[in-house]
Amino acid sequence: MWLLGRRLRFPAQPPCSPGELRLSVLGSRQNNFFTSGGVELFDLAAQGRIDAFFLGGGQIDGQANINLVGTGNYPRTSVRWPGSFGSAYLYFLVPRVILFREEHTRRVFVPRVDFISAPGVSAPEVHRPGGPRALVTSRALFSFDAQAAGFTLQSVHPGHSAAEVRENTGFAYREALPTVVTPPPDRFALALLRGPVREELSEVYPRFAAVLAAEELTAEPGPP
Amino acid sequence: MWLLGRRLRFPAQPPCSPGELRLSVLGSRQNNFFTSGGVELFDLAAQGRIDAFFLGGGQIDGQANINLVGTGNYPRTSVRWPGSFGSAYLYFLVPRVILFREEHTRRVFVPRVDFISAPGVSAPEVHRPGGPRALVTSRALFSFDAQAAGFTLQSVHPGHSAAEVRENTGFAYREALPTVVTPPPDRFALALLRGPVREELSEVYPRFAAVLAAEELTAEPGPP
Amino acid sequence: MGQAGWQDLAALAAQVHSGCLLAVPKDSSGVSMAITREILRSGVRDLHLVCLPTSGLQAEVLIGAGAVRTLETSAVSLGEFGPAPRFAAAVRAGTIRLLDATCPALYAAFQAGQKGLPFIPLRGLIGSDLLRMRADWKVIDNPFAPGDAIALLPAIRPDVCVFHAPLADAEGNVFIGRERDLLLLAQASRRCLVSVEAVSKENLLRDPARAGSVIPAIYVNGLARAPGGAQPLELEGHHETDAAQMSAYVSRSSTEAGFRAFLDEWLSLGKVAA
Amino acid sequence: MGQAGWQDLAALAAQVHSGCLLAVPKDSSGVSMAITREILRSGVRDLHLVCLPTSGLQAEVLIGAGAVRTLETSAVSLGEFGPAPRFAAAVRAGTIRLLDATCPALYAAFQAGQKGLPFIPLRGLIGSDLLRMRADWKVIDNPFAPGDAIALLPAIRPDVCVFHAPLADAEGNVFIGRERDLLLLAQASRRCLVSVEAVSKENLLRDPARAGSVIPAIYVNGLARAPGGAQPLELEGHHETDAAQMSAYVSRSSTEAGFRAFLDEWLSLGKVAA
Repeated sequence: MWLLGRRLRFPAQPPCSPGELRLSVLGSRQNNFFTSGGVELFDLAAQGRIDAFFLGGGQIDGQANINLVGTGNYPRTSVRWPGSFGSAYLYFLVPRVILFREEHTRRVFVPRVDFISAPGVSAPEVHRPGGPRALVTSRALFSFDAQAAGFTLQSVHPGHSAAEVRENTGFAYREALPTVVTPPPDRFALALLRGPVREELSEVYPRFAAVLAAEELTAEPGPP
Repeated sequence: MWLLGRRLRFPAQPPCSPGELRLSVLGSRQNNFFTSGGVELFDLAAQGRIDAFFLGGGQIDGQANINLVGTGNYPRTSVRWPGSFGSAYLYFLVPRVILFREEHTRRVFVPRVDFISAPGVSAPEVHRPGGPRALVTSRALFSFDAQAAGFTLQSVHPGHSAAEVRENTGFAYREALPTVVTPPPDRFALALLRGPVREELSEVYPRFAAVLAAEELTAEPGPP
Repeated sequence: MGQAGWQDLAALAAQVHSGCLLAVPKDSSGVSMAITREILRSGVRDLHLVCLPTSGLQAEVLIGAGAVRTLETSAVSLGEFGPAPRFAAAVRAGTIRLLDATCPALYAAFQAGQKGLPFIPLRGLIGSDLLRMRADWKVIDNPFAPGDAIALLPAIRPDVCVFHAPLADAEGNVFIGRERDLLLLAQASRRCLVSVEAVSKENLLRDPARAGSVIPAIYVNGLARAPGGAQPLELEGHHETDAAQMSAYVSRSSTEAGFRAFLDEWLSLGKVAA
Repeated sequence: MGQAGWQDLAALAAQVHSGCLLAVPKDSSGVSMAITREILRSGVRDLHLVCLPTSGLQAEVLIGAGAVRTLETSAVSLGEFGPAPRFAAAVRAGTIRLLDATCPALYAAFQAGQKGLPFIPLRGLIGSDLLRMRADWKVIDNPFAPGDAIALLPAIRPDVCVFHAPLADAEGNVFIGRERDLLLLAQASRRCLVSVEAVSKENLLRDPARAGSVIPAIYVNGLARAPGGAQPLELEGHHETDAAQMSAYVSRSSTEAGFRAFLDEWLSLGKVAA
């Protein structure tokens, strides 16, 4: 269960496009403008026509290696997840990959993933125009520096602390000091997320969209 | 201007086929059962699904090398023909290639072609399930032996002689003795050629079909 | 219909032999659960199941029933309905051999099969454990740009592929709309078996609007009419995924016994309906 | 139409720059003679013209007008109308650089461009003078089967492609029927310029019959309505090749002066009609 957003980039703005940003939710039919089958997305990525996408991970380590396969000794992993999908490809080719994982615990953010579905950094002889730029969790936002092959804590979400993040993260990372609090979405962004975005999501992830709707009823919107 | 016929072969007879032989004339829309563009024919050939095709040549030599590019020094050939089309591919991959050239002269059948569009034989390290099996001209029929890398005169058409063939062929070949006369098509085959075959041809080669129709008026059908 | 290519589902399934390389599409492209049921009834074993590029319920029932020896896929997922229980159980038990891949690697390898190429290069992969575990994949130095490492994948040419499509004509041409993955399956595979919702009276290749979205009959070795043959999975333009059935499957198959009960029921239900 | 992507023919042609890699389809797939005329009017020079996989009249007029520096094709042919006179003359005079290829080599190299691959392997070629003359093609030993030599071709990613199609919608989606070569051109190229016979009021991607035969607007950088824009070449479902015009072309262009007279006439005729 992961989400992929992408912007198609052309040498010049495609004149037939209604707007500048094109976003697609994998699995959506309403937002499917492809006619060459499932391969088309991957071909576009290798051509450099996709700018960004979102990628989750069952485990993520401090070098931004991600594991979508399972925990324990491969192939007989004790917990088996679906599999690597297109990770060991899009992670290499799309310039801005945003890692996301809501659960921020030491079982997710590990010193070293049990299986590398896709590596966070590559040797110089590997064609890698893309890679991780950030990691978003329920507690914090990290940036990633490919040169240093490591994360930096950029901000902590309202109601959480740097110490809490440290305690729940199994890998080492740098901290930008003083600790910044993640700015909450403004009312416009929130209305967008709870309106059209949730609406579009519900086509492919109806249950997830329903959970979001239920949570909204018990949460207070806007900045604290 | 060359013609390509093919039979699609499957592990078993495709049950949806109306008959066993499938034939296509390149460029025909009526007989086009492809939906993947021009590449589909070539993909089928590499998969081993095509059994036979017909290939012409501006020059043909005794090793069955063919030249579709031109005479003289490439690239500034003094006579330039259209180009090599798919020859240096289908000639390698289709098991039974029938070479044809109506004009049987020393300017066509040369000791060595000026440009090898496609070689008649290949080294052992080259994947070559296919190649030439026969050569048909207005005077004679030759077979080709890939091991010996040479042609053998199999039969001479009615009204022609082995000596005439020798005089008009610029390359060396073997002769099967005594000289056999090519059996003319029987009345059934002739009716087929002058009926449905010419009819189908006229879609792609209307002028050639018209010439054939005109010749027929002055020729006597059937065996002499 | 009277055409040689039109058969019943059992006759199609009889063309899928034990030990063969069987290719199937992802859940949303048009999965033939109808032919899958007949395959399981036939008692086939030791399948090498290759998914273009993922699978879900179809891989679950084939694995759960013990018909799969090797699984080549980039994922097995039931989407929002939860983890795939029999797949996970077989992995834990070590009863299936895994060839974990990526989606683009499977597409590329099928395209190599479609083109009759022995192999095809592909970006990504290097530095992953996927590549480390795949003895059949190689890395070379790009001959056009030394110092550029690139993976090479051998072509995939399945013995047979099986899927479900909305429409076919009497001659065996199959309309697939935008589900181009089905054409790739048909062209890459040596044999192709298809169940369809409906039969067109017109030759689909003569319909200028539809002709470009047709799998020509030359690739189709067997066809059966099976309305609802993708259920409980979705079929674009026909029906959505049956969420109740999917949820029931997931909860029942969390145990081996529960799956067995489901399977017996599913196989016998099919028999009544056929 | 009011959409930014809809322009006049001259505005499309202005996006084809001197020295660029220009890709065009074979004569029967849908050649935009309408855009070609505007390209010649714009005075573009030094084109690297690459044909998928052959060309005819379009290559003739571009070469005859002196706009082509390099020609990459598997053939230039006017079919039954006879040899291509300006092509043959330019070859004799040595005024164009030739990159002779085969049809499957061009398809494969475009497919590599479409897939963003650096290169692709292909059968055939070895032992031909085509390969001997192409410094940009290589032969390697198949890493999966030592002792099996195979050619590798670098990808072709044209700067721009130009063609003519039967129908587009206001959003810029282009219907191509079975002419799948046009989709390959659009996807492999960095920019794509299209003239069309007609404009559909409906969004073509929402038409279940046609959607699978559509070039999505994401690949289309410029569109112009130009009924008859392929003439005198054929357009499937619309009109046949104009045999009288083709024969007249061949006889007039047997000399440089005759071709110049034809060209002046053709360019000015177009101006009146536009």
